[in-house]
Amino acid sequence: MSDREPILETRGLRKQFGAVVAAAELDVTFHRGETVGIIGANGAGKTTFVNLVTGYQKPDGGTIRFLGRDITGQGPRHVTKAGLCRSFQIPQVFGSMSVADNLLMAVGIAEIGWLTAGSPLEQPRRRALVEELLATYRMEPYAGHRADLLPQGVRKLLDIAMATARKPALLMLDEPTSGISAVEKYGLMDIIMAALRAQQVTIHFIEHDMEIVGRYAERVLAFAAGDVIADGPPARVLHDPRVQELVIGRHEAARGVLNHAAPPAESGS
Amino acid sequence: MRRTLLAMLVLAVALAAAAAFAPGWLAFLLAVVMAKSLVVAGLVVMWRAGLISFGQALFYGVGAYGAGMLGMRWGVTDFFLITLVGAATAGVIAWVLGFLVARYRGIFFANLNLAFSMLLFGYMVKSSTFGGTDGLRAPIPTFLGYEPGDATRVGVLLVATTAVVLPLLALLHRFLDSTAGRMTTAIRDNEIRVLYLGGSVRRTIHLLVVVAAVLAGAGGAMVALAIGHIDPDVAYWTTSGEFLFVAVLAGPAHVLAAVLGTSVFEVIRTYANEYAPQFWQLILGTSLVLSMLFLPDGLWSLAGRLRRVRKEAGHV
Amino acid sequence: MAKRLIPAALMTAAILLAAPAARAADEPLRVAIVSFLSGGGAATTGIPIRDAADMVIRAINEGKLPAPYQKPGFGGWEVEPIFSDENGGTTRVVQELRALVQRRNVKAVFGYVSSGDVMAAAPVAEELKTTLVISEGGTPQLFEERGYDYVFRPTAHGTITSVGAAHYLKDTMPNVKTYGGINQNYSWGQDSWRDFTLAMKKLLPKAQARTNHYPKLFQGQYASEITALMQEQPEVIFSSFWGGDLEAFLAQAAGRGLNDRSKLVYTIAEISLYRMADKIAEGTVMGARGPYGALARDTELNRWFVKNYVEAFEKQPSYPAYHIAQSILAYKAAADKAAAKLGRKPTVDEIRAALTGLEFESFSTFVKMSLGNGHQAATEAAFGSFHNDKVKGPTLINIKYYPADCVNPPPNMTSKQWLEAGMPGAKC
Amino acid sequence: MSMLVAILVDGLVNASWLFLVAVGLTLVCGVMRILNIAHGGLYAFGAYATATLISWWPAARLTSPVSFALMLVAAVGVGAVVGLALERGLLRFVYGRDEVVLVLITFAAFLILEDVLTLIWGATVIAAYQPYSLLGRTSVGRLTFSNYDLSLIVVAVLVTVGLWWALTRTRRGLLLRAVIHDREMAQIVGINVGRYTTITFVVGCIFGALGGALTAPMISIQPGIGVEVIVVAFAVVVIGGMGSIPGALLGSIGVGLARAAAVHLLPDLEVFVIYLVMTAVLAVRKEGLFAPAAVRRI
Repeated sequence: MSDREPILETRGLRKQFGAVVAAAELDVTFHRGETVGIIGANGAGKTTFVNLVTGYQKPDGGTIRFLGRDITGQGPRHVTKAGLCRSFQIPQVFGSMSVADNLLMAVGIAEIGWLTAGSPLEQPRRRALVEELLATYRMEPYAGHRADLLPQGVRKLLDIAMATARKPALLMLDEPTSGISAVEKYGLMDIIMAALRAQQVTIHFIEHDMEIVGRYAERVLAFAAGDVIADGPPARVLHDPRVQELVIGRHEAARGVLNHAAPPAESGS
Repeated sequence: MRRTLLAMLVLAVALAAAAAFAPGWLAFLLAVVMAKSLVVAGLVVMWRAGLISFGQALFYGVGAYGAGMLGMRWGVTDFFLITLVGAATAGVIAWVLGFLVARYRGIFFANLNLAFSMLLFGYMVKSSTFGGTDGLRAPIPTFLGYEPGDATRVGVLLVATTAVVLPLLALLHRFLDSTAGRMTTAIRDNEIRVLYLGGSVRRTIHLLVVVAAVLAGAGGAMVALAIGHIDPDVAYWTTSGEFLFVAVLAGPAHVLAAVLGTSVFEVIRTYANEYAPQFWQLILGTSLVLSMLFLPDGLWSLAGRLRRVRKEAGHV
Repeated sequence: MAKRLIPAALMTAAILLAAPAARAADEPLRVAIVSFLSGGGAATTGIPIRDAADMVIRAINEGKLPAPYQKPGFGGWEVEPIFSDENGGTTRVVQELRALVQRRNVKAVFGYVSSGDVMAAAPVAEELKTTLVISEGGTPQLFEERGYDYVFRPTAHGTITSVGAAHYLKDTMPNVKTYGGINQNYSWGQDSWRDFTLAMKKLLPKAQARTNHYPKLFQGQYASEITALMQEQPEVIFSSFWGGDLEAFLAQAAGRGLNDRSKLVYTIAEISLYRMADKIAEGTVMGARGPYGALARDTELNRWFVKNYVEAFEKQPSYPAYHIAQSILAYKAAADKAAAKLGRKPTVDEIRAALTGLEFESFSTFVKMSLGNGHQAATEAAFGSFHNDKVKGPTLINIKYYPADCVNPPPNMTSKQWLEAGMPGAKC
Repeated sequence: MSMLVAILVDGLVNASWLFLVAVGLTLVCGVMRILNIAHGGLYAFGAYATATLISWWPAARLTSPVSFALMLVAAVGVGAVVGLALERGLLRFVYGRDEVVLVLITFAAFLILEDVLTLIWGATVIAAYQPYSLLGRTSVGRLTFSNYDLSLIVVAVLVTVGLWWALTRTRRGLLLRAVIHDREMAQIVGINVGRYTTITFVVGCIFGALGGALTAPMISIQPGIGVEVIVVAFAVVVIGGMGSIPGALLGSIGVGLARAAAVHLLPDLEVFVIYLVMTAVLAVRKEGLFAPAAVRRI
């Protein structure tokens, strides 16, 4: 994997919330075309990592380079425009709009510029793109539904589909299957992975379900207490004794609860 | 868009007819309604993005005082020039304040706007340049060199006001269909998603603040020219409240709702004052409460209901 | 939908609002009385105006006024008054004025309290070619800024209050050394203080002006201002307060003992003389805008007015009541004069012509419409000192009258010019 | 020196008055997240009711304690009746609607209250000046202060201490703070949020009426006294942080002192001062001085 060109590198990335270390001097390098699974117990720093990299939170120290450019401390908008997009554990969609309009809005904002901001959003070319996205993510039956009334799985898909409107180089998926029943998970991941791989997007996804990680990731990062404790192919990382103890063991015990309860609030992790 | 344009055309013809044939007081009332509906339309656009301003009277007042100063100090009397300058002045002030205001949301946005408008009010009350509380006389307007007599002035005023207001409302309608315009709803729904799509929330809000201010400035200038007099009350909080009231009464569904809402408001007020001069506030307040309770989406939603009723009737 | 809805609504509105059918020739002359019927100015000013107007118009219609006005009607016209609220700002005032004239067929409009409203209403009346008789709003600017054909003010403008107060001080406290002021922060208060200081410079050049305080209109609480005035301790405190602000200040000043240290001079406090009697210190100087109320001259007309007013409303008439009564009487006098000249019922334009430059006997004083090309009255000013009589109750004593030529600028000068020039030509 | 005393005393008197008219508003703001414009109407009702009670009481037997008791009775009576009518009869139908609707419905309620006042009391001036002079005066050097003004400071302190005690030392107060802090969580743990909302609104209204009742002896009571008070009280609430009682206290003191200083040193600035303070504070801290921490969600 190391023969591929690096896409995202962090050096000495630090973030602390009070006494809690959410990111402890992280040095990680990701490569173009990789599909990376990120695992870790709640509070291990997974989402903080995504928040730092995508500019939602400012790091206390360290640097982030994306496609060779320093993006440390830049806001979400700039990071997104640079080609690094994300989806959310709790889907972030435009609740009062239909699914199709959500996608249209996403495509429109992706294309916005000083000159185009005043031209009509509604354009046949954009509608075609929307149709394409609807087809790719198998959401045609929901095209006219209000986004805040969608089933959780469809809403997740919509969130991810919107994140791809800009054709990102790297897409970070924050727990794409959380809140989805075990039966539906694989179908959902199949749709997402097929769509993203067809676009040759580099994928990072945070995941609690080890089977899904094993099945879709080609590289796994295990987080604990804000630090990466293992990094490598799934077969090796998932069998690492420390990972077993700090990530999987605890997690598997809690899993039964997690799958039946409402998704935990994002702010805590 | 085509339907809206058609509706506007019909409205323009109706107003022109009113200018020619309606009694003077009605033509005058309609001119004021049209001018004020611009202010309301600006509020409605901000409201679509979830922003409520308790201080829109600031820009309304700037437009009005701009008209007075232009006329009294520099002898400018042209209706269109004065309106343009009023709108531009309000726009520039909004652009400057926008750098601060665009960071604020919800009640904080409302509060800061209120503070700014009350500062203007306080200044106008003190300022002898602007006539203190006695206010300032606005010039008797001319229209591109044409100077109507006393008998025709109101009619011409209505035509000129309509000629400014309807194109602006059409433009606004078009803006709401643009990417930036549609982003208003997106921002109200979910700012984070807008950011993570690469859209600028702050720049869009800044734009909205300026757009609404330009509309309010133009409206203020035209009302000042119609009334012929400006006093600091134009910047008082109750003026802002009244515009906000009309905005809610109208509903955010369509730019023409602003015209409808303002008409209804002014008619209620006129008749309340005629039949119960001491209790017009009671009547006004009660009608507003009733409209908010029973027409939660504003007067415009009546149109939708009517259509539905008619459709059902047609099927029987 | 929209394209049908709006015109339909407008049409309906137009039909609903359309003016009633043309009126027969012998119908009464409809006039409007506009004053504050709600809000801050209603209680002390607006309601007395409405009451007095109603009473006087009734009496004139029925021919119950004493001589020389005993003839029923206004030059043969019966007048039908309608009442309108001035509250709500100039936009509303102008809108209302147009509706009154064009929809409700009003032929003449009386009243207006706020100077801002007066300034806004005057050009509209001019445009609508409808007689506007201002009774209360007293800004001298009205006729100094431009000329009017349709606008009249048969009451003296505000200048006489400040100039009159300075004269009264000169006559009663010629050795005063320092004076301060407290005036509401709006045009009336600002103009009053300016005029007073200018008049004082001429009449009592040795007296020195201290700070003036400009609290907000309708502020209601003056604790800080009173402390500041105590701190400065001027011999005389000049105030043009009126309405609720005046009464609140009287109560607070009495509660704090401000009266013990300084002589208070109120230009238009007559309005509160009876209600606030126990808060007013002996010797406090009080005026009205003209010789009205407790300052009124004892004439038959005045006795009639006071008696009927007290019977109807169970209180003494204050100067706003006098002002509107005087304005209506001016209209009656003009109409009668025109009718006598023409030998028939005059038209509104003929009444208007007769009103210009009219001279007539009012309820307590003689009025000459000598300023503003015959559209603005000049009257005498009157001031007195407060005395709470054990038997007669609160009253004003030591009343002094200053003739119209003494306290008004000549026709060719604005108030400000005249005062700044040292009141040339004043005949006192 | 005497200037300093003057500014300090005037400032504190002014601050106490501001606090008394603003505290009810901020309380309602905190629990219901609405800006209650009808507060101005309650202020006016409180003043009118007090004046009426005082005029009914035989003047010869009116003593200071009696007049304070009458004010309290008037405030509690009027505040409870009008507050309950507003909350049960009007506001509860619009809970959950847009913020702007809530504000405007209180604005409409304010307009209605203004005219209801005129219906009940007529458009005449009424007065209740007696209590103002009953307490006498205190002289400090060449300055004389009214004891009634000074007693406002005492009342403000009593209200502050009382509220502090009620909110931190009583079970109900603690539950109320839980509601202020996180409405949804309070609901989940089983607090009857609806009832707390009603009670708080009524208490807020009583404070509004109390503000008017205490002001009644100083001013002449007439239609329109409420409209000025709203914007002043609102400014204080916003400066302090909407919903924060310590904020309202600090805001009142700041504005009161600034105003007193302006009267004595720069009389021209007086009209502005409150809005200057408000704009300055908001421009730097949008939540005001003491913002109740808001939970930000992704």
